[in-house]
Parts: sequence; structure tokens; C-alpha cells
Amino acid sequence: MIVAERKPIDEIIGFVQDCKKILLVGCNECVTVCYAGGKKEVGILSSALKMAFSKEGKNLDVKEATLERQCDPEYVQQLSEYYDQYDAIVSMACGVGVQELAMRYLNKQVFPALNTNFMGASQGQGIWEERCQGCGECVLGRTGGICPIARCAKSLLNGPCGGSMNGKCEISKEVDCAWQLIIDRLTGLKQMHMLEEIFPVKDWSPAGHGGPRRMVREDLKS
Amino acid sequence: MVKDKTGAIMVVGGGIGGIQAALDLADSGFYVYLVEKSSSIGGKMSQLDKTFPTNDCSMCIMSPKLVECGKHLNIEILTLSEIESVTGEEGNFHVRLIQHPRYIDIDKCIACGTCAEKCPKKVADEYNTKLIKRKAAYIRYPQAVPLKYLIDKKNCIYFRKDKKCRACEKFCPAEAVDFDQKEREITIDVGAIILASGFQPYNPAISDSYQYGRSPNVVTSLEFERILSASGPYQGHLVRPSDEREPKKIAWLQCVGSRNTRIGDKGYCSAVCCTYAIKQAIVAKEHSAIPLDTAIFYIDIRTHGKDFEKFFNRAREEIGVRFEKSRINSILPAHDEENLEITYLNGEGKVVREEFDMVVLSVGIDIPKESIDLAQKMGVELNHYNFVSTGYFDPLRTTRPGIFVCGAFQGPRDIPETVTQASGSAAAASSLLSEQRHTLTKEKEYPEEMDITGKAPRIGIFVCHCGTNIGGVVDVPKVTEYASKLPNVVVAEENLFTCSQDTQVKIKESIHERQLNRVVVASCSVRTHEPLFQDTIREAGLNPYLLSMANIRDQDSWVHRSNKDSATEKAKDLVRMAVAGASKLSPLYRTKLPVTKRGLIVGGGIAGMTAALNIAGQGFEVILVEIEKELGGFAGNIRTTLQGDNVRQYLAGLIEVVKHNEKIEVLTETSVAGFSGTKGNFKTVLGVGASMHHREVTHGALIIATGATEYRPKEYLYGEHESVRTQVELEGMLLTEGEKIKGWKDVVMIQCVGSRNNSNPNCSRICCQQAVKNAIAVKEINPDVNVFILHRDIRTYGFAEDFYRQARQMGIHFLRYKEHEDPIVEKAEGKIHVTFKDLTLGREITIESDQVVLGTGVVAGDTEDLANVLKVPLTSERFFLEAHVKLRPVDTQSDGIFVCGMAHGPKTIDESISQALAASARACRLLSQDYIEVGGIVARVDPELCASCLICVRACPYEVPFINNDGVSEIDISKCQGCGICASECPAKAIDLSHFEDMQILTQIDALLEAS
Amino acid sequence: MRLTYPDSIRIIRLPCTGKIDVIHMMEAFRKGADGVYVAGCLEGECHYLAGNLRAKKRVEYTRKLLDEIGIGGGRLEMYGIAASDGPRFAEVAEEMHEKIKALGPSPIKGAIQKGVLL
Amino acid sequence: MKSGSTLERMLESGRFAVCAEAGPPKGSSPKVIQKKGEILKSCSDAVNVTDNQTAIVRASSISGCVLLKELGVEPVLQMVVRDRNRIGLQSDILGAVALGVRNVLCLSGDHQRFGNHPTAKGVYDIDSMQLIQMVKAMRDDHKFLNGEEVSGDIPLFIGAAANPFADPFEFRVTRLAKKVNAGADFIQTQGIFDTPKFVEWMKMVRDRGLHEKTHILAGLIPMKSVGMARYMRNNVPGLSVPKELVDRMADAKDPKEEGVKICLETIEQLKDVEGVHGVHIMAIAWEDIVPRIVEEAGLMPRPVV
Repeated sequence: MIVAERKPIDEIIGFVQDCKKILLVGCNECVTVCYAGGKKEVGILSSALKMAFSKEGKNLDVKEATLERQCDPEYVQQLSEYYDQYDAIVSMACGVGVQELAMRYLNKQVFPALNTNFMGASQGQGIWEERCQGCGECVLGRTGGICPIARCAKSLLNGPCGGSMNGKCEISKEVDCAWQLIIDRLTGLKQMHMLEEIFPVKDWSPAGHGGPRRMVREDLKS
Repeated sequence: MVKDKTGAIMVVGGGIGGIQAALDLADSGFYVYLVEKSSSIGGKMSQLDKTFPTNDCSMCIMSPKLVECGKHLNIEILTLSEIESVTGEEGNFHVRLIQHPRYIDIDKCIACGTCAEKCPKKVADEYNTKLIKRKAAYIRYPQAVPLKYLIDKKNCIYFRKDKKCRACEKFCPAEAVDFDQKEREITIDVGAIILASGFQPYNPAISDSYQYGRSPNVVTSLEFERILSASGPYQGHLVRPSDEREPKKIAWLQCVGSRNTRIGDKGYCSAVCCTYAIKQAIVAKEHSAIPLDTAIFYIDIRTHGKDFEKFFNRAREEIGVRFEKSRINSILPAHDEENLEITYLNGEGKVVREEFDMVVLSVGIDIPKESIDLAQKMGVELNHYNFVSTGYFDPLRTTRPGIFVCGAFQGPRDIPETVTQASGSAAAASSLLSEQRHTLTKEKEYPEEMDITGKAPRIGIFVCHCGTNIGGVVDVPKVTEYASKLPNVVVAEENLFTCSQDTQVKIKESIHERQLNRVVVASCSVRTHEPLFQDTIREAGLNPYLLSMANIRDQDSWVHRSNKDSATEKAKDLVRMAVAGASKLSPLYRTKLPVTKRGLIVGGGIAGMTAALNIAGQGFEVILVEIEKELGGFAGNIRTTLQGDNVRQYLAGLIEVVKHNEKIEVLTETSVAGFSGTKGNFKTVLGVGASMHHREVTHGALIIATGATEYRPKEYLYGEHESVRTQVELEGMLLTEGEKIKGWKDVVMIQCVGSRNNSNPNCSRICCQQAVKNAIAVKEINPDVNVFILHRDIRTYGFAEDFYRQARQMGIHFLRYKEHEDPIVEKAEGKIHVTFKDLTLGREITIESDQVVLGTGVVAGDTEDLANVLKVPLTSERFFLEAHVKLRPVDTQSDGIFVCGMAHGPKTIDESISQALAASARACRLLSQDYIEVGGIVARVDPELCASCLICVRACPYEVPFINNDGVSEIDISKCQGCGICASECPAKAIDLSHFEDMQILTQIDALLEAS
Repeated sequence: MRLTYPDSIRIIRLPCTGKIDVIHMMEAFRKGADGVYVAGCLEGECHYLAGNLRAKKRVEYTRKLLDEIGIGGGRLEMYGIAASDGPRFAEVAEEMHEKIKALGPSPIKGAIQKGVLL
Repeated sequence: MKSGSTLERMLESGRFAVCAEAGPPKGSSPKVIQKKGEILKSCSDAVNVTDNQTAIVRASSISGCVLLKELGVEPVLQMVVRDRNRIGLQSDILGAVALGVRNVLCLSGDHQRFGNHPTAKGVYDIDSMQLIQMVKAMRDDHKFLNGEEVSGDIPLFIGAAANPFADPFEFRVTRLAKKVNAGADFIQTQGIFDTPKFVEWMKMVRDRGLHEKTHILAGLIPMKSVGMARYMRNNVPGLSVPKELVDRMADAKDPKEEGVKICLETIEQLKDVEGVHGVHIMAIAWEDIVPRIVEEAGLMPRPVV
């Protein structure tokens, strides 16, 4: 899932300080699951913003709405009936959702309430870790199912650097050395020979370095 | 013609044992008379501050049981009552009781406390071990059940001085004082009787050597409990009685009134004092603002209970409680007359004088004179220490058929053992009267509920004066007037006592006449009164969840007496909040699920078989599953008990009876392969027979009785040298190889093999008794043999202490070795050398022995698979974990699954039998219901909103939510406990806890703050 | 002798502190409460096993949020009180009352009285 | 000869080589490098110029190499893949060769988080292994990474780093083998304090015959103080400083002397290890001790090849 977290309230207040009425839009997908922008968080942020405003002797009217997904136009369209009554839209979705709202409602300012962090997995309640960088050319088949691009601080493809110590990355004792994980796993699978070969230089163009990515499935297109 | 048995049971004694027995019986379809000689139930446990080994607050864990007992439709509590005689026989007893007057009408008393407040007479408070005073009009303790005051005739001025005073009568707002009450004789017919009259703490004043009664700073352990208690004489501040200063040094003296045949023939070990002294030392250190030195003077530390050894280790290793293995020479007042000087021999054999600020006497369990008289009146025999005499294999049955016993009157017991025996005795009594189940119990019928869907709220509010309790502080008419103008309110009335019978009638009339569909009562606590008012509106055809209460007494008039105006304003706030909340209430329904009236027992040892027979005896089918080819379990290795009972004969008989019982289906070579369902309706997949063919069985309850195994030693040349054996192996030799034993000159027994060490920190409980038993047996076969028992503490708790004494008198040597310095066992031409450091002599000793016998511990069997399948937790030593160490000792955390015998922890056969009966009682309590009600206040998921995020699945402490086949969260209402944790974690706001929905809470917040 | 505590306290009942939600605490402040405290079982003694531990974390989170918007997290507290410990309950009420008195009225309150919110 | 550099000639002739290290300044003055060059000139065969070491911005490695060259000191150009993508790296290789650089050491580089610009974006377009391969292809096949022709020669002696003390230990030799296969002509190791572990590693190196395919220069870091010893033991990832050495430094009356002594003892032990073809002395901010160490280790005078 996409993992995000709420921006500091001050920053959000900064966006909407001149507004009287805002539309606060949550998303019931990834950001709900990672506790950043679901219906619950929309309620909390709404309460916090209203409170911050009234502390300053101002009134803020907040309309709360949580869409099934902000990354599909049909859902985004659901706001069309009433969005115009508000001075601005604040999105509690990932960066994708913010942009979808912005592109659909051209005459309204759309502000992000979240910082979109990474694509990751939940490691138990309240802990998420990065797992994928969407490089467009998956190497996991050669690395024991553990991604050195997303999980090695230097994205090394040919084994651990000299900073790997006790299974941890040189950048922090909290971070596992991805290569240690790869080696442990391949050793367990008796597939260490896969690492003997030199991994060639990677094509980064599908990773976004070739410009914004777009995918078309002709068979599905209408 | 045989007369029908009576479906009622009398429980004598309202301590924790009596309460548990009463609840189990009443919940299983029997009408219970709970007879208590004092003014309220609760017994000794109500006086304790904390309970070992978890240091839970005693009153906190007990009070729900008190309340449950107090309001149970089928438990009649007879306080201030004593048994005069018991005639008749098993199945049909006639009991004659005397009930002493309370001088306060129990139906009128509203427990406001005015009588106590106005009473001018102060007397020593027994509940607080006379450390402070109470009034002659009083209540034993604030949580007492029944919560009704009484007048202590002995001290009351009215009774002592020609009917003067009458202050209580004058001020009582409920007109409840009645000086004319007389002693009442009651005759009750019951089918069985359970004796649960408990114990009294040993009175150390009998001996003058303890300075008890002379120095105020020498206190008994029960007095010390009160000192520690937040509700005690010093509000929980640890001070000593003489000057109320914080002590810096406290000594505990163990075995006061225990293990001593000289003073008052207390030859038994009281079994609980070591662990409670450790608890008190830990709690005292926690309470103390200054560093506190705590020293426990002991003979042997006997922490043989489940996880108690860890508690002991924590006390000495982490918390720094000092343990002095020493007999005290003397205890004398120190120079300042307040401190005490203890003279003792220290570990090195030197005489030490040490001053303490305070001394706590760890007094033992004693049987009071009244209990001895009671036994005599009932025709029940006592043993040589005046405890009730029972058979080893039938430990809860007295000598008079139909009369059972549990708890400390049967032998020294701690709380979980008492609770276990209480349930066990209930099982035994239920089995006796099973045909009479539900013949005398009451059940309430209610009219059909009104449908309120789509109807606007019509709220009636009843504001209570509670005599002057509320009315004396809060301006009730003003509050009522205010309430009448609140939105949706159609009726607002004030009542002198809203809880009185006539007001209930009034409320019902209002509901009918004004078509009320919500009711608000502004009075006292939901905890005590919600059931009453819920019942009232139910009788008028309203769903009970359409009631809302505002507590304007406990939360207002009682606590803000000095400012009547602000108390009135606060009452308005609370009423406004309750009315707003009420308008959002909706009816909740409970679903009835039929119960599968069959038990499944896993494990065919003595515990499993005992439970099976009792369940069958109570009239239910049982499937008994055993993994081995034969029934019998671990007991098959045992010849006799320490007391000399023939285990083999008993076991053979038991197996025969079980096999021929038509309600029991025995499946050997069978194991559990799968498990699902909820209490009342489980489905278990069994792998049956050598071919392991799968068979699915349905049942309403499950008992785990899978036992444990003997530790297989890796140490002391075991398996390498033929003359190194375990105690179990030695026991096997006693019958067949007597000649060989006659040839032995020196035998060394080593204790704590595989117990009380790093890999198994717990005490295995039974090995000391086993060693004493076999040592005596060896000595009887070969009187010339020298038997040396090398131990760390001899733990012959309870009456087993007699045999320890006998062994010493027979010349068996008990030598103490040091922890972490285990004896060394070496081969040496034809002999085995055992070398160890003797702690008493302080030097190394080598014994040349013919035979080394290892007291091997008890270790859990392969419990993990079963625990996984059943989803019940294990302890770190892989024994099954009970739901609550103290008060739910045979329940697991999963409703409907119970545990007994060695699967729960090491124990002797009689203890396993008691526990098996207890597990059966708990299981039959469930099986005796025709259906179980589920639902009510539970969490519900809106599948439309659910994001399937798993957060509820992870957050629920009971592992109830799961993602269903539709890919959304689902909560099984039969398992939900209603805590609301999931609802408050759900990031999609898809879960709400009914009756505490977000909208309902936020409405209350809004209403409360709207005036600010 | 019954205990007393300050009359500024109003109680909202929940089945377990595990039911307290961030939004409940936030809304109480938004509607003008000067202080809020959550009174639960002692740690390790939760009737529902872990509710008070969850509550404690939510209280900590809400405190940070209140700090962020300038209400002050110090106005929100969590206490563990044994069910039988009346004196402690009164002590906590007194402590909280004094604390809030020292902090003064909530900055929201003035704004509400000006009628902005209603 | 692949490059004709002094270092290559020294190693190919089977002599025991001595390398040293010079870090460029956080400033534009040429004097810092020049001063270090003067000190190291006579006691070493080649001097590494670090590339923004520990991710702290300093004058470029290429500029340092040129300054050394002007003094007659043979430089080794260190290149890390942290700050430049394949375009920048290839471009700098071309330029370095043009300026007369003949040795290059291919490295990953310390992560930017450790440096003075921790918020920088790390490039890591290719890794150190691929850098070795890329330089070798430029030199031997005259090909850029994209397959296009490189005009002119790229006479570079290609080095790589190896850390025998990092984890996972067993994989370290495999990784060395990969570097050798990729084209590493010489290897400079991480600073050695734990000699037994290094010896064990070297045995694994020999078991795979790697010592015959590449030249291994053992890394040495002279310790100046007990504080430095402790810091390296506790804080530097990939360094293994045994507690005994820290204790020796702590107990010593003159810690600097003790540091030199430890360094000399280590060199003495390393000389006898089969497959060790030289030492690489990294006297961080203590360049003036290098002449003495080389002298007392009996490695003076430096032969001329």
C-alpha cells in the first residue's frame, strides 16, 4: 500500500487560513489503512482545524467527505454537487488523490494534508516499512525476493557495501541490511550461486527517470 | 415410596469459597441459600489488600463476584445467620437456622450512611482488625453485599442504656431503623449442603514469646494487610501503629501457629504464609517512600504454587527482599520500647541481634471454635487438627453423605485452591441432585417489547431525592423543573426514593400513560441500580437499553456537599447530558443460541476421568479422548500416596466405572485435529484410532486434562549408572525388589532435579512429598539403611508436614544444599559418591551411596499443538494458562474451555480430583443452560465502510474480528466482550460499539458543554 | 466520612477506557472543556486486558495534537485508578482541578463566549 | 602494462607496495594537498586522493590528483558512485586520464546521511562493481557503457576496496571475487586491527586463488588516541577494533607511541601473509607519521621501478 502521514497542522492551517468553508476529503484506500486519511482521521483533522480557528476568534466550516478512492474519476466526481460551496478543498489522500481533485476541480485550490511517504507493508500495528520503489523492472527474481533497490540505502545490486555490520545497515542500527537479508534467504534456499554473477547496470528509465510513466492496456481500453 | 430430592442447596459461609459455590450452583439450575454469620458476604478475602503472585487488588477482583451474588435471582443470602441443626438425609435435609436481628430493615435501608454518621458510639472496627474505630451503626466495608447497615447491639447505646439515644432512628431518611427486631428461627429444606466456613487467622497472643499484644508494632499479617490497604486505617500509607511513622525496617516471622506441635497442636503447614509474606514485603517496599529493609525469617520457603517460585525469585533478586533462613531465638522490645530486637542465628551460625521498627507475624490458618461446633451440629467428622475429614480420592465429601466441604475448612488453602474446591463441591452436589435441576429456580417473564422504530423520542425523567442524600444538597425540585423543559422530555417527576417499590410502579404507569419510549433516572450509580431500573422498564414493555442514568448522588451531592448551588448546577448538567444521550438510544437485542449439551474432555488420566464421571453424573453426555492406548495417565506410575492410599486399586476401579458409564464415550489413541465454534456450540475434529480417521463431534464445553510428564534428567549420571534412578522408578521397585533394597546401606535422594533452575524456574510441588513417601517406605523395608535427602527447601505443605516430621523421627537425614551449587555425583568402585556443600554445617560433605534417587520435576507435555488448535494461551513453562490466577482458576481465556489436573500445573492426585470436579462444574454450568444469550453491548461492523485494514483484527484483545469471505471485517457477537477497543481504533469508522456509539458519546459531550 | 472533590468535574461513562477515541477528547475541547482526563484501571489490571494501554497511547497522541494547535496538551491527562480506590479518585480530581486552574480557561472558551462557534 | 602507473609497475614486479592517503580540504587552497604530498612523497609509491570522504564536501578528487602529480607524487583517483550518475562518472574518467591520472579506485562511498549534507539526494545510478566493469570496458574495449566507442586510450590501473570485517563474513570473499572478475587490478582493504580475522579472510581469498588474480594491499589506520580507538570500535560501521587494542591505548602512557607500535606490529604480521602485496596506510589527519611508520617497518627506501 501507499504509506503516508499527516502534515503538521500548522502547515495545513497555513494553506487554509483565509478560508471560511473548506471541503476536507478522505480516502478509504491505502491512507485509511495506514491511519493517515481515512474517515477517522478526517474527523480528527476537522475538529483540530475548527478548534485552531475558533482559538483565533475565527470560524471555519468544514465539510467532511471520505471517498472510496481519490484515484478514480468516478469517485472524485461525487464531490461535484457541492464542492463549489467551499473556498478550498483539502485532500487527505496520497499525492495521487490530491492531483486528481486538482485536475477535476480546476477553479478550486486543492491542498494536501498528507505527506506521501512510500510503498510499503505493515509490520504490525503502527509500523510500516518501505518495500518497493516502483522501478519498473523487477529484480526480485534474482535477489531472493528482497528488494535491494528499495531496501538497500545505496540501492546496490552486487552485494553489501563495507558498512554492513551485524545484519544492520551503516546508516542506522534500526535498519536491516537488505543484502544480509538477501544472503540469508538465498543461503537458506541454497541459491547463493545466483549472487556470483555480476548484476549488470540497471535501466532506470522505467523507474521514472525516463519521464512520467504511463501505462496503456489496449485490450482494456474502451 | 422414595421421596424426591430437593433442588436447593445450602452453602454455609459467605467468603470467596461460598460465593463461588453459590454462583456455580445457581447458574446451573439450583436454588441456593447462602448462609453467612456476619452482616455481609466477602469473608477474609475482602480484608486483603493485594493478592499473590500477581499483586492484583483484592477488592477490585472480588467485588464483581459480590455484586453478582447479591443480585442473583436464585441466590438467597441469609446474613447474621447460624445453623442450629441439620436433620434428614442426603437429598432431603431440613436445616434449622437462627437469624440474628440487624435492627435495620433490609428492604428499607438505602445505604446512605446517615445512621453511622449520627451514631455517637465508637467501637473497635473488626474489619480493620481493630486498628481504628467504627460506629455502633455501621457497615462492614463500603463494597459490602448486601449493602445494608446494621446496629451492633453489644455496643449500641439504645440497648445498653435504657432505650436512650435513638439518633440513628431519628435521622434515618428511610425509616429503616427498627429496634424491635427479634431473633428469627428459619427452617429450610435443601438437597445438599456445602461447608465453606473458612478459617480464622491464628491468634499469636496464645504464646507470649512474640510480644504480640504487648508491643503495638508487632502485628499479625492480616493486620498488616489492613495497614497496606488504601481503604484501611492509614489510607494505604505504610506506617506503624505506635507512632504512625514510616518504618525503615520490617521483619516477617514465618510459621507462627504452623509447623509447631508444641503450641496448640498446629503440626500442619498453613501453606499460604510464605507467599503472602513475600507479597507483603514487595507491596510494603512499593508503598514506602523511604528505602525499606524487609527481612523474612523462615524455616523453609514454600512457594509451591503455580508461578509462585518466580514471585519468590523476583522478590529476592529484583526487589531486594531479604530472606533469613533462621529460627528466631527471641524477640524483645528494644531500648526505645517501640522498636523490636530480634536475636537469631544467621546463615553462618553466628548469633545476631537486629533491631526492627515493626514485626509482622505470618500467622497460620486456624479453625475457629464456631466451626468445630458447627461440624458437630451437622454431624460431620473432623481430623486431628479439627479440619473436616475427607477421603483422599474424594476430597470434597464429608463423612455425612450429602454434605460437602471446600476451602480452608478442608485444609490450608490459598484463594485459587479454595475457588477450585468451591466449584468442585458445587459439581459434587449438582451430581447428587441432577434430576432436580431447575425445579426450584425462578425465572422472570416480561411482556412483549414495544416497537419504537420511527417514533420520536418521548422521554420520562425521574429525579431522586434519595432521602436527604441528594435532596439535602441538590435542589431537586429545581432540577426537575429544569429537566421538564429539556428537548423530548414529556414527563419529569421527583421521588423520595426512586428505587423504592412504589416508584417502580409509578414509572411503569408513566410509561404506559404518556407513551414514553426512553427513561432517564437521575439518582445514583449504574453499577448498583441500572439492573433494577432496566428491569422496571422491561416490565413495562420497553427494551432495557432504552434507559439512561445520571448519577447525581455519588458524582454530585455526596462529593460537593459544601456548595449546594453549584451541586444543583452540576445536577442540571448531568441531567441534560443524560437526556440528550437518551434521545439517541436504540433498543438492543440479544440472540439466543441453543447449547449442545455434551462435554468433550481431552486427556484420560485421573483428572479427565473424574471430570467425565461428574459431567455424566450431572446428566450430560461426555466424549473422553485419550491419546494413549489405555486410560490412566501419569497416575499409572504411582503405587500409593504419601498418606498410604492405594492408587493402583483406585485407578483400576475408576477406569472400570468410566468405561461402563453409558453417558461416557471413551476414544483412545485419539487426538484433536481441528476446532471451531463458540461456547455452547463447539465443533471438534478428532483423529481417532491408529488409523487416525477423522470424526467430527459437536459439544458445548471442552475440558483440557492432558496432564504433564516427568522431567527426564540429563544430570547426575542418570541413564549412565544403573544405581541412579528417579523417585518414580524407585517407587516401582518398592513392591517387587524388596530384597535388593534390603541390601542398601546408604541412599541419597536429590531434590529439585529439573525444577527451580534456569530452564524451569518453578517448583514442581509434588517431589518433596514423593521423596518423604519413598524414604519412609525404604526405611520400612530396610530399617538400617541411611537415607539422606538433599534439598533446597522441604515443601511438605498442609498435612503432609506430619509425614516430614515422621520421616525425621525415623532418622531420615534432611540436608540442605546451596542453590546454584548442585551436588556432584561421581562413579567410584561399586559406589556412587555424592558431594555437596551442606548449608547448615557450612562445609563440603561426600556421601558414599549405594543408590541415588532423583526427585525429578514435572514438566508440561506437548501442549503447544493443542494450545494452537484451541487458541488458548500457555504459560512460559507451557502449562495451560487460566483466565484469572485467583478467581477463574479452571477457566481459560476462551469461554467454554476449561483446564484441570497437571495440564494446569504440577499437583497431587487429590488436588487434581478437586480441580477436575471444578472444571466439570464450570462446564456443566454452561451445559445446563438451554440456550446462551449473545449480543447486547457488542461491536458491530458496517461492511460498506470497512476498508479491510486488519486493524480491528490486530487490536482486539480477544481475537474476535476476522476478515470474512466478503473481504470485510466481521465480529462474532457471541465472542465479543464489548470493550470497544476495535471501534476506537477503526480508521474507517466502520465499527461502532452499540450503546456507546460515537454519535451517542459526542451527543453527551455536546449537551454537557453547550452551556459553557 | 465521605470524600469530596471539586465540583468542576463532570463524568462521561465508557465501558472501558479502550473505547475513548481521539475525536471524543478533541470535541470536548472544541466545545469548550478546560481540561479532560481519562480515568482507567491500573496498568495491567484492565478488565478487558489491554483497553487502558490503548487509551494511554491515544491520550498521548491527542496531547501532541492539542500542543500543535495551541490548546496545550497539558490540559489532557490519563490516570490509572484502582476500582476500589475512592481516595485516589478524589485525589486525582483535586490534582486535575488544580492543574487546570493554574493553566486558566481554555483559549477556546473565550472564543466560544464571543459566539463564534454557536 | 594496463596503465604503466608506478603502482602497477611496483606490484607487477612483485615488490611490497606502500600506499598512503591524502584528503582534499573543505576549501580552495592547494596548499593542504601539496603539504601532504611533500610528506608522503618519499615514503610511498602512490597516494589516494579521497572523493568527498564520509560524504563531506571537499575539493574534488581530480583536482587533488593533479596537484600531487605536479609535485611528482603518483596519485590514485578515488571515485564514489554516490554523487554522479554514469554520465558524470565517465566524463570525469576521460578528464582524469587527460590530466595524467593513471590509477583509479572504485567505491560505493559513505552514505550521504553521514556527511555535512545529510538531506542530499543520493545518486547510486550504478554500484561500485558496475563502476569497475565500466572503467575496464572503457580501457580494454574502448567502449562507453552504452556501447559507443571511446576515442583515445584509457590507461587506468583499476582498484577496488574490500572490507574483510563487515558482515556477512562468508560473503565477503565472494564479493571480492566478483570485483576481481569485474576487473579490479588491485584491492585496498579496510583498516586492519583484528589481524586474526584478516588472516582467516586471506586464507579464504587464497582458497579461491584470488591472490593470484589481483594485488591485495592491506589497509592500516594508525591510532592517535584512545578516543579515536573507541570511536572506531563503537561508531564506524565496518571496522573491527578488538577491545584489547582499545585497552592498550587506554593504558598507554603515550597513546601516540602505542598507536605507532600497534601499527608496526600489524605490518610485521601482514608481511608474512601469503597474498598480501603491500600496505595502504590511512593516517587520517596525521600524515606526518607515515614516513616514520614506513621507515620503522623496514620498508625504506622505496624502490624505484
